[in-house]
Amino acid sequence: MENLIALLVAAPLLGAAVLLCGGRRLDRVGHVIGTALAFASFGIAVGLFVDMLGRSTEDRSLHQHLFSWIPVGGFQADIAFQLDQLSMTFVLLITGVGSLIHVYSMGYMEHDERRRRFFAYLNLFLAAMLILVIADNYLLLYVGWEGVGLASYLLIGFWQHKPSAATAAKKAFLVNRVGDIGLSIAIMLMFTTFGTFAFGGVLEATGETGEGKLTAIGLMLLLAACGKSAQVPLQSWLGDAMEGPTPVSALIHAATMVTAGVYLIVRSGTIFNAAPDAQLAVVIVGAVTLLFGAIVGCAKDDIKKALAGSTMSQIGYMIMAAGLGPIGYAFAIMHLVTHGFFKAGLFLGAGSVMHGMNDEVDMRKYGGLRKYMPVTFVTFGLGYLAIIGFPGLSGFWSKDKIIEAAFAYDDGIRGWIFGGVALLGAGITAFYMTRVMIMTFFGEKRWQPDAAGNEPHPHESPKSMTIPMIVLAFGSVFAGGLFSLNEAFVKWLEPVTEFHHPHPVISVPAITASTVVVLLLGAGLAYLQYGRRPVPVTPPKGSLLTRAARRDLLQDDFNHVVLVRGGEHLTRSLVYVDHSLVDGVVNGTAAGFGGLSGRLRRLQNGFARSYAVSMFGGTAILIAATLLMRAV
Amino acid sequence: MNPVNYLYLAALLFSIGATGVLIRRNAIVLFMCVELMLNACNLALVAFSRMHGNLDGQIIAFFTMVVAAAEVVVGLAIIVSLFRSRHSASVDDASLMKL
Amino acid sequence: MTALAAYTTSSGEAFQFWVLGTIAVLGALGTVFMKKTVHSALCLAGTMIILAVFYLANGAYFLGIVQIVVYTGAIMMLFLFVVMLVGVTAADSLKETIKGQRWMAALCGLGFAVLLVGGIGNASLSEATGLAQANAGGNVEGLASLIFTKYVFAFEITGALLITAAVGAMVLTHRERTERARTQRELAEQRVREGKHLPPLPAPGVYARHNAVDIAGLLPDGTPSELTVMQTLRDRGQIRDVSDEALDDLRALEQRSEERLGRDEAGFPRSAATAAGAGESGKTEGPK
Amino acid sequence: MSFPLLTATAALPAVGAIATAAVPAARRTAAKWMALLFSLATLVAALVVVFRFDPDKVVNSPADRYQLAESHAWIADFGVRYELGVDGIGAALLGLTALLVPFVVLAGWHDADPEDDGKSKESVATGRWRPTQGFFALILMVEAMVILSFLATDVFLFYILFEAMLIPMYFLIGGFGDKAGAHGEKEAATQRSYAAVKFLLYNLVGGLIMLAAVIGLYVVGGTFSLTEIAEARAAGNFEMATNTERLLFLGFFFAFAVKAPLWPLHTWLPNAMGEATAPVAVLITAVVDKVGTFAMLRFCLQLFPNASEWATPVILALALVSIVYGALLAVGQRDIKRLIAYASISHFGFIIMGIFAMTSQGQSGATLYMVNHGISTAALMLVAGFLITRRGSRLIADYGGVQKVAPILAGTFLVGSLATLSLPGLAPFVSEFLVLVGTFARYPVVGIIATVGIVLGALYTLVLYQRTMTGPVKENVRTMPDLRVRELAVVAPLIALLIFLGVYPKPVTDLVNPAVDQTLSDVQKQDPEPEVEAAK
Repeated sequence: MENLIALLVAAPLLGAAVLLCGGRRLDRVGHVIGTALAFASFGIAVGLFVDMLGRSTEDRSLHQHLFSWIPVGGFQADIAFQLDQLSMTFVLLITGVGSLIHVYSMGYMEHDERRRRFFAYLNLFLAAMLILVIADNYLLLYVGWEGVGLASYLLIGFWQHKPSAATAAKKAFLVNRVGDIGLSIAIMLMFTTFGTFAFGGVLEATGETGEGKLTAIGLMLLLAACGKSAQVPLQSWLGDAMEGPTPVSALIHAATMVTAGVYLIVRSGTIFNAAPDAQLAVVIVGAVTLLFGAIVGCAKDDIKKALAGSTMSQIGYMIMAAGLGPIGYAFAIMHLVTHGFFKAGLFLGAGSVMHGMNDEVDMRKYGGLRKYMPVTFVTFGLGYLAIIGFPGLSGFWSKDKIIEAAFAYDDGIRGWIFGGVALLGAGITAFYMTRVMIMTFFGEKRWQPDAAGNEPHPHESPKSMTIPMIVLAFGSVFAGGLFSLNEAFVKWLEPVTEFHHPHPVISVPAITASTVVVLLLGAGLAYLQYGRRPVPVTPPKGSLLTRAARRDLLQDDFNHVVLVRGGEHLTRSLVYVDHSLVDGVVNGTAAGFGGLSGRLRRLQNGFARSYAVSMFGGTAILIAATLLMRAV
Repeated sequence: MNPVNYLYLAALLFSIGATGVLIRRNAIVLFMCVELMLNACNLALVAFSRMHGNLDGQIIAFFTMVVAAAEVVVGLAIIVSLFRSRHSASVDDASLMKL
Repeated sequence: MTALAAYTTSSGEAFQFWVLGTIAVLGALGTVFMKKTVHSALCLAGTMIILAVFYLANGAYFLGIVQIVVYTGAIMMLFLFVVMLVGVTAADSLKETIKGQRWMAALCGLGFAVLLVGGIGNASLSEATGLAQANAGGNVEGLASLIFTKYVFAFEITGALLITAAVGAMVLTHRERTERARTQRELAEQRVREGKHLPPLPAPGVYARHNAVDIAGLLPDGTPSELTVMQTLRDRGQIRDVSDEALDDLRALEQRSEERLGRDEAGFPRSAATAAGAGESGKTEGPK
Repeated sequence: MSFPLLTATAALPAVGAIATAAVPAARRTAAKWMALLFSLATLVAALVVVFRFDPDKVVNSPADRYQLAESHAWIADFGVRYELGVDGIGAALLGLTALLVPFVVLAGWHDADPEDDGKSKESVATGRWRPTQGFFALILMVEAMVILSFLATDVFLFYILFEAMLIPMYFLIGGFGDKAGAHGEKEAATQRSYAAVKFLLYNLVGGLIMLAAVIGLYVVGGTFSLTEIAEARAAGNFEMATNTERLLFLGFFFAFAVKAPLWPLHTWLPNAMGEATAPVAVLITAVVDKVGTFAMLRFCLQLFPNASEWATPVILALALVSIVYGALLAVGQRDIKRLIAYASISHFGFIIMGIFAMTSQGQSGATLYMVNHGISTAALMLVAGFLITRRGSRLIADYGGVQKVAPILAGTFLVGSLATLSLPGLAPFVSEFLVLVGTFARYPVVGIIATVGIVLGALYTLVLYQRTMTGPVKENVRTMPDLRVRELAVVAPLIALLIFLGVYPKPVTDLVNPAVDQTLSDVQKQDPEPEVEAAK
């Protein structure tokens, strides 16, 4: 059975290769091939899942060793896969949602002449993401890690003719690279500390080294996670990444890739468990990000950017949970899965809206769309309810648990702080999601004819797009509940990420109640602001915070001033230095010799007699020298 | 008196000849100065042969004379043809060594 | 004879050395500083002869003779020939053209001399063996035995060198005649074509008082004619001016005839001729 | 006396050069084909060598370290011998060289066609004007010398080749410059000659200093032969005074540092690569410069182990500067080829860092890096060359939106860029990571600083790609044709190789590892134990 694991990756990889190398003759069937292979991968995943369920808890972890990759001295990297419950969860999520989004894209990208390429990239992404989650050592994980980065680069910049898209793609890749430094340093540290970087080896050897090393490794892993999962301070790329086609935003920048950071931290749980400081850092980053993203989400008028902000903050929740240790890992993953469902659903809904609105993204130009696109409205609405954690829906189950765990961080002030933050986040989430909902589907229509004069005619999207949305909607409604039936999900993951029951500082029911209250408050506020009075088409000036939030809380400006400008000056001055200083020294020497020889050649006046004089003088000097030598 | 004086004389003559070579521009006079130097050497050789009491010095002086004769013959011939080509016997006119 | 070139030097030789040596040095200086080539050559010849004497004094009898015969006799003559070819008067101006050359040369020469003298000075060559025993069998025989035994190869090579030199000199100086010599007829025709002075040139030295070739013949009006003197002398400007003395002789002759005939003729156009001769005289000059 | 395989391998291209040069002027195409055939034959020979070479042969005496050895007396009076032999590192680089040259030839197919100005035309008619023959002959000549220098185990022989390969390179740079000069034909010509002279002078100075060191080595050791020196050292009768060893080491290292440009001796490379045609630029950076880094491994470390250790801190610092500095300057360039040149400087920094990290990972990584950098730079540079010849300009600003009109070109360019930024899955990643790990294992700080290069690498490559390939289509780009078959035949194999070596580098590592361990034992170094093992 474990021999099938490689096939998981092979199928989409094959698809990417075929579609890229196939050339134009595949243009017509390309999307079909891509989708078929995605589904093939999904099928294999399901098969493996069923097989895994059939096994006893102990030997559920499958292992497949393909070949030795980089053998140099003590440095032994293998191409080997490991499929345990954690990986399985991801595989199912990735292949499942991935396949759905392939289907959706068939409709969404129908009129794009580079559709074949798009599907090739999607397959490439699937392959890379699968490698990431089923790798059995950190180096192979790194391959997948960068692979998804590449896929995301290609897909964000898919419409390369738009400079904004190209820039956004580049930015995403670069910021991710900064994170990758963390991952690579972490791997090097593991190698120098444990002599291996395979999950198993690290797991065993963790106990045998000091906490300092482990903290360092943990922080480096956290840096990597920040880059990939758009956590503060490396979150700036996610907003721009929305330049990509919407299915991409749904798959990569909502459901799967951006959650890789969470996977990394959970996967390295043993290290973090042994390094409390690192864990604290993780929790802080998560907490900060979840507020940050939420605030940004409140201010954006671009529907996708608003959703991006919410993604950021939801991942903040997961990271926070992952930082909480054994009490949080399982919930982090659970929220990750449910979030995968409803956020993908939301994005697909947004895509459907844009599809109907001539790719208009400004929510202030929407309004009252529920009449025009009912299916989208319903699915989007369900996703909305799920994400704000409406009791009974998926979001509620997962997020509520995280909040509990946050309160259970310790029985001191920190527990209160983190719990409070989580709670507050829930409220803000409710606020901005309600805002999005109202601005998009309620109120009266606010769209006008665009510059070209053609007024958008909102209409429901084709089946190929609505079906995936419906499926995802189901997921976002029931998944959470299913997982929480006598803690099925937690039990399922426990062998990998051991699980301790959280003991919050206040009783669980109280937390649940307060959560509900808070989200109602948020939703109510949003209703008061956007539901009661009409939404202005041109955004009001807004408070200082609002304006800052519209600009991603000035993070980009900071980057621009400090990094971009500074970098430009640095390089420019260095170019100057290289040309005038480093090169100048050499050229100067050359010039000096030139001048000297120019002077010397004056002596060569061509008169034999003056040459004779020099000869004669030379002889004289020689004699003098010999005499002196004799004298001394 | 000491036969070394001959050597002093030879040195003196040699230096005078050399200076002449450097100063004069007329090729013929130049040659004469060269001859003067050669003769000075001969004198020295002869004196040496007297001091060492063997004839090798004289032999070498003899050869010097012969070579000098040959040299003069060729040299003068060169001067003549030079004079024909450019109506002057000044060596500075032949300052073609400059690039 | 063997007394000479002993390891010590007689006072006579010392005297000879100091006198002749001084002259030799003067001669050398003359060679360098004389303005005219001929004079340089003569000074050099003198120096060489003195050197020959010194050779003899040093017991190099053969060399002494050779020095006189070959050097002074042959080589110096060769020099004089070349001087003649190039032109006796071709004296080069002693003003230096290359900047600083003269000073440099003087400095080097002086320094060189000092160094040589100093070198010889501390070479500590006080005692001399003398050639008495080497010259026992006669100087020439001694040389011969060495030349034909020890130095035979050098000797042979020298011979080869001499031959090469001779051939080389011939090659260098020989000029191939490129065009056919023109016959008299052709020359005459050319003269006619150019239409100047058809008849042969007038002979020099008219008024057969003296028959030197360097005297220009006088034209009927008493003015000397350049044409009558040979080309070479003309080029060198060595035409003796005869106009005045010729006229003086004429005047003296007339006086005597007057005395003899006892009559005086005033109307003879003498003064004019005199004036003309005087006018001519400035133009020509004779060798001093 | 078996068949002199190594000599034959090196002789093939030399013969090819002569044959190509002999082709009459009118038959230009024939010359091209001849060059191609000979380079392919060389490739075959090189492969034979690589397969005949047995990496796992046990080394009992220094003599059996170099296999397929040949040794003949050459200049007996100075103990100079014609000694060839191949070890793992040499074999890998031999393979690289022999592999790249056919692509260089193929890529430069039209670079040396005489322009259609009157002069060359009439002289083509009269058959005096034969640049094409010269171009390809010179390329083969360079190949021959480089191969021989990879095989030479006699210091003096190596020195001679090390210097001699400057001559053909000089003519290749100065004589066949990029027709797409920066501003105007005349300007380009002066730029070219400047670049060529600069290249020559830099390397000559290095060579002269090295010559002094070579002679010094002979004075000290009494022989030029690596094996003899190794045997003497093994027998314990090869002692050098510390200062002597250090001076000699510096003499050698200086020359190699110029050749494999190490900051601050690098400034010749951008000029040379900028002015030369793309294939020649590949020849410079992917083939000739490798001799420098290779020689550091073979000569500096083997001959002067103690001095190498003594100099390591400084060299590592310089390497770090090269890495960061080269990358930063690459970001600042306006000229595509100069940008790639500075990127190469940064990469050479990595290679040198790996060599002097004195760990098996570092040195295997460095050797692997030489190979991979050769391939990746070749891919990127050649595609860039195709791009430049299409548009006739080297300035990045003149391009934009190429991927719209020439998607395949853009795609290959992207792959090349990704290889240059060492994306996992492509070959350079393996080597770069090995170098980083190897360095980190011994000098953690250095390793961490070097990782900055990862980000900067991504920066300059992606900036280049974005500015040239994406965005709205520029006017003069609109009619740009996509890659032709010949060009695709050049690029596709390189890309395939990049992917293959990225996924399965084992063949190369197996080839290299034993040799590297040998080198490490020369400098008496072991890999640092992982902390956990050390604790036990």
